[in-house]
Amino acid sequence: MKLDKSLVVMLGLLVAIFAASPWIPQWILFIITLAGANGLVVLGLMLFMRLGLVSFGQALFFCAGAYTTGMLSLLLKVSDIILLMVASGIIAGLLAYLLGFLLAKYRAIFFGLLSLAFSMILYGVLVKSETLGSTDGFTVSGLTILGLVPDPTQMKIVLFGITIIVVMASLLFVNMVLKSPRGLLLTAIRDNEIRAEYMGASAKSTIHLIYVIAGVLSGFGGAIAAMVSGHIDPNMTFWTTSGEFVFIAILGGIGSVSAPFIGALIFGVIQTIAYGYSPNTWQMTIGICLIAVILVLPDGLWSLMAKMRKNSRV
Amino acid sequence: MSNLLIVLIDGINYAAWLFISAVGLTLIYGVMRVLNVAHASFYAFGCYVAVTLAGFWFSHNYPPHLSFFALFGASFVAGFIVGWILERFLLRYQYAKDEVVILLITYAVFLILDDVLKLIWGVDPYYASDPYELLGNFSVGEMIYPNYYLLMVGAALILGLGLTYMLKMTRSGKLLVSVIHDREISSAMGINVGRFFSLTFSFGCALAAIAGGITTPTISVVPGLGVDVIVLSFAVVVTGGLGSLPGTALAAIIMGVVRSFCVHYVPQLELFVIFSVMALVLVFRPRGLFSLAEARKI
Amino acid sequence: MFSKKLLATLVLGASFGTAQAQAPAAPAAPAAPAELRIGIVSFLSGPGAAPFGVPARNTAEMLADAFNNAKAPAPYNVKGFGGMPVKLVVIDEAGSPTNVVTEYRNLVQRDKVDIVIGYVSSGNCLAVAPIAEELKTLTLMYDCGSPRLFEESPKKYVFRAVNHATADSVGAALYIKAIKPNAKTYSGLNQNYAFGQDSWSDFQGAVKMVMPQLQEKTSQMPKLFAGQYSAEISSLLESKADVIHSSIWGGDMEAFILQAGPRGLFKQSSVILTGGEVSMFRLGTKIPEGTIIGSRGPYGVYAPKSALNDWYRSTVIDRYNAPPNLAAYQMAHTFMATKLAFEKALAANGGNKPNSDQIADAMRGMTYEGPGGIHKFNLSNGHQATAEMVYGRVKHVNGQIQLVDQKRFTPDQVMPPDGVKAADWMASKKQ
Amino acid sequence: MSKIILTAHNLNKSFGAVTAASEINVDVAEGSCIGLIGTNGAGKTTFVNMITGYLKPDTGVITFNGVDITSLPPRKITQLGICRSFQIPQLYNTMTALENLEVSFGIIALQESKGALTTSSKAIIPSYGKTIRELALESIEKYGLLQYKDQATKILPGGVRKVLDIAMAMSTRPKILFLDEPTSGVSAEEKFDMMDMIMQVIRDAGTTVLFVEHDMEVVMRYSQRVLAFYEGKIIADDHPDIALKDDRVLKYIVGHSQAQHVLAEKSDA
Repeated sequence: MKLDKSLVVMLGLLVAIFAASPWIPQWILFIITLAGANGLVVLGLMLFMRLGLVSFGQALFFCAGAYTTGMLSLLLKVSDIILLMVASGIIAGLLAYLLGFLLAKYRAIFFGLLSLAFSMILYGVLVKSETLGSTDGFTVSGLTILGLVPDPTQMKIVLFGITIIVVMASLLFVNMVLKSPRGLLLTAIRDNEIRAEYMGASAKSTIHLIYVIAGVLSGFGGAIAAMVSGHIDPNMTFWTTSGEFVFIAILGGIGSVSAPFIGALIFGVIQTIAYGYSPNTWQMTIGICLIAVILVLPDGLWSLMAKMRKNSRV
Repeated sequence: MSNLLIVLIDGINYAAWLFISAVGLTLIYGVMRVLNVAHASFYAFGCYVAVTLAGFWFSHNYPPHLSFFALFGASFVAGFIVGWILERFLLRYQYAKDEVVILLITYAVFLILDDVLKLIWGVDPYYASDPYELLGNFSVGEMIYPNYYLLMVGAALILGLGLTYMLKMTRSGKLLVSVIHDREISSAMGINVGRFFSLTFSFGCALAAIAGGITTPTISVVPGLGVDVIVLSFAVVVTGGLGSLPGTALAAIIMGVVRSFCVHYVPQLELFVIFSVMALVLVFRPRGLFSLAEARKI
Repeated sequence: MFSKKLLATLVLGASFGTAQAQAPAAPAAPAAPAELRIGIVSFLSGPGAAPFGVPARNTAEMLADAFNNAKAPAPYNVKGFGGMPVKLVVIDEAGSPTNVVTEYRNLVQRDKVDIVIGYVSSGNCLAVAPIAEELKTLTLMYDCGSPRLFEESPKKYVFRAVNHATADSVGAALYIKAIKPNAKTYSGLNQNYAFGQDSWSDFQGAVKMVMPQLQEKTSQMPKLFAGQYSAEISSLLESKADVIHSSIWGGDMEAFILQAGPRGLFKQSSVILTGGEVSMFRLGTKIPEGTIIGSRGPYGVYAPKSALNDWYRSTVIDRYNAPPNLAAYQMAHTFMATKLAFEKALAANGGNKPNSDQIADAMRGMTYEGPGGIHKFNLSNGHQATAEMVYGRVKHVNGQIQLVDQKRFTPDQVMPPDGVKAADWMASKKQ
Repeated sequence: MSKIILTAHNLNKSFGAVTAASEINVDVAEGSCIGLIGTNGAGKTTFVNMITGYLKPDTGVITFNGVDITSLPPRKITQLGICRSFQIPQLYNTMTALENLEVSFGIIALQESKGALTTSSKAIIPSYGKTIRELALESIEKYGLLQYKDQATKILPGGVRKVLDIAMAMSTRPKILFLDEPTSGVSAEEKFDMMDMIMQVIRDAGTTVLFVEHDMEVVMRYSQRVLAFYEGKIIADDHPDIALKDDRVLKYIVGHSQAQHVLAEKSDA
């Protein structure tokens, strides 16, 4: 399978960052790790956008992943990071597989809003579940890896490493899917579903497949977020969280599999600057950035990167 | 056991509020295919305008009963103006973009306006409950209700019927409907679609603001009070079938009454009721209760 | 190459990050090594801002100035913190707990604050506490009420200088017993989220403990920030309960009072607003007579008469022309406790700037006096302070409201004994 | 007489009050080339839509090689070997002409690999013995679209869009191909060259073809059999020479003069 240049660069970059991680200030490391988690969710959204669909409820699977991790470690005392990751991915994937039967029938705004409804129902359920701390949620702690119990600082590095690995694997996997004939089919379905059907393709099962893939990715994202921030709560499935993911997707653009992660990172930086720099008007700052991107870079930051690459070659 | 009449009254009252809050959203979507998240900010804006004016009005002891017109009128006009500005200088140039992208633009506008309101009015709550108490009460059995609830139901009816009349009976209304059905043809027929759009958008925002104005006397106006409203309005509008007035009305009534039943008989479920109704309806009627017709594909 | 671009953005982020450390407070002076940096995290936006976040931040800024200029009365008359000028870094608590955790890390690791004071939402407290332990940073929760903070795992660097929420409910039950001994039934209206649910179950527990004959009728749990309570009010009216408990706060509480007042709910039942003090002065006589108002401690109008309290009240009123509410008092207490502990540790450390462990040691089990009177860090191995609890009833006196029938309850009446979980305590004392 | 591969038996379809198809009975012999004529709304496209699965007949049975395909979804019918072109070309407008064809072959590649995620665009499609790219280029060339191959389809001229639409339909190697008004929107001078080319390709592929057409010259030139639709019914089903002389056909569909003119031309040729 051929990797295009940008992907190779991205992978190289990830390795480089990981190698440098001991020297990166903790707070930046934290932002990058969270960006990785968000990026995984947005990678799924990006696949949806290739299909011409936007989900305003993807946080549902992000949250499902996080709570799988949280509840396994809280109730069943499972503490192994890798085990928790896998479990979260599987549970989120299963959930997506089931909901997919329904949602694959929906298009345009209705797809987005029905997924919103489901995520808000989960929100309601979690808020009502007082044993899980309702809106307070609960903390995830005492993680181990392969039987080892790293101290907090090592744990940061370990989680960072795991994140990097999961991100790289997802990048390669999604890249493979997009490079396969299915990749072009996604755009075809967006452009003209009826024609694609008449050529013998099933839009419904294609969408269902993508829905599951996005679900699993979001599950991983949720698990990482839960382990890194050490706390989970129903907010993770609130509509504003889904909104953030869509924001990042727009920010990054759908031009490349790397775009969601660039977007997530920039978003992390924008957000933390906005919080600190204008504590009273950070919402406005974020809003202005969003409009700016939509107006100036309709194809997301990625298009900017792409342009620069062209120029640097010339 | 609550008696059904009470349950119904509460339900209808909530339905009226839902409808008032959502009608602007559905109008804008129906005509422009724009799902306007900034609706929330205009609702909040309406509240702040109304509450400010009310304070002024009653401190100067102007005729109290005129306060209603003043309040609602003021929020309506304010909403209309800001809406017009927004359409004229930002949205007008975006219609070519995808439905979802426009939605995100309005989301950004919502984020910005929310902070603008905070910069203007600060974070302190304001209230103006005089109009609410002004009208006295009526009682059902020994249950006391403020007549203001009747006013809200009345307002909902007036808005609903008024808009229906405008769309069905008046000339510009009919033109609007033709725009709804086919932009290209209408503009080809020399209808100034652009003007209809900015009018509709401003009017929709004005409706959001007036909703805030009508709600103000019953609440305390605090930062971020629009957020909750927009999510509810979404649920109502989508359940009703995006862009359908009767749909919105029916959805509001269903949700209002179902919610009231929950509150009276199973309070635990109140939290899910709205979105469960929405999901349920969408499962069986994917495009909502009353969906707009779709054109033949091939 | 976009990789350069990416690194550039990162660096940019970092530099901005450090740049903004100076930005929020007093942008003039660059960070001098001799200063003490305190992070203040509180709601500056959203519904939590007006009732809690902003009054608390105002008090923090007022006190910081007063201390830096040595304007405060004894025992807080030492300049700054033990001579070191304090410098506040204020950030918004809004956003998801994940954001809040991120910003906490930024405060400590990027902005290099020595101490963090903040957090209204119990969710945020519970999310931040483990990080505080991990980063070994002294962190004081000034308002959030969840007893879970110390019950789930003992903390080394996390403190709470004021009562936790159990005091609200137990105090309320005790007050009912005192003024309405022959009440028969009670209902509740609490917002449907962790705090509302906990307050309600606490109150249920407290009732069983204090006056078990009280029968529960209905419990209404409207959505947080719902704003419309017509149906809930009807249901409460129908329940005809003698007592109605509500921990509702902020705009929701005001909306509830405005909507329920004209419908005679307050005439029919005696309504307890455990957090009522927050909006008392804004609503004035809109709060019907007989309403029972709580304040999670001897705060606001319940504060005992003292020179310190007079100074605090007047200075706040002068500066912000509004009296300090319970959140402001909680911040004042937390801030002052920090100052005392710091200065104690400084002395113990031979005048050198103490580290978190030393300040924590100094604070553990400390007794201090604030505008709200004497507080003791005597629970959860000296990390959780306790104070007396006060309730009173609203009376309209020529257009003003006064709180009459005030009853004061000692800390051990309203807070569980050391080492006992609040819930277990109430269960154990059940008849 | 070659074998019957498609039978439509007693098809009825109505939209509310409008009867779009009534009592339609048709047998299609392998390798035949049939013209469907009739005024607008006579039921031609409805007939095509029913066979190709876009519409489900109210009553009636459609069989293809003995298999009942009534109310199968379009993609199943395509997979069985019936494909169609469209009155308004249905293309993927954000893609280039070449990509439009790559999608079609890509779908086939996916079907043959049972939709495996690992399906590669570079691999050879077993039943075609070529890669997606090769096949796409091949048909681009075969249909004379080489100069347009890298242009976005939304800017292509009408005639080219028509051809591409048909090329895509043919990419599935159908046994039966329906053409819905292939010459509509194509200029008079291009018309015949285009049809000659397309019909040549179709004949070489041995595909049975049914085409909806308003232009009687085109019908005469290519069809060995004509189905004349009127108000949802088939009012004539015969060799064009006879069908076009049928009174009702003359009355309802083609004016006398045009018919004579067309027949005359044919006899000259």
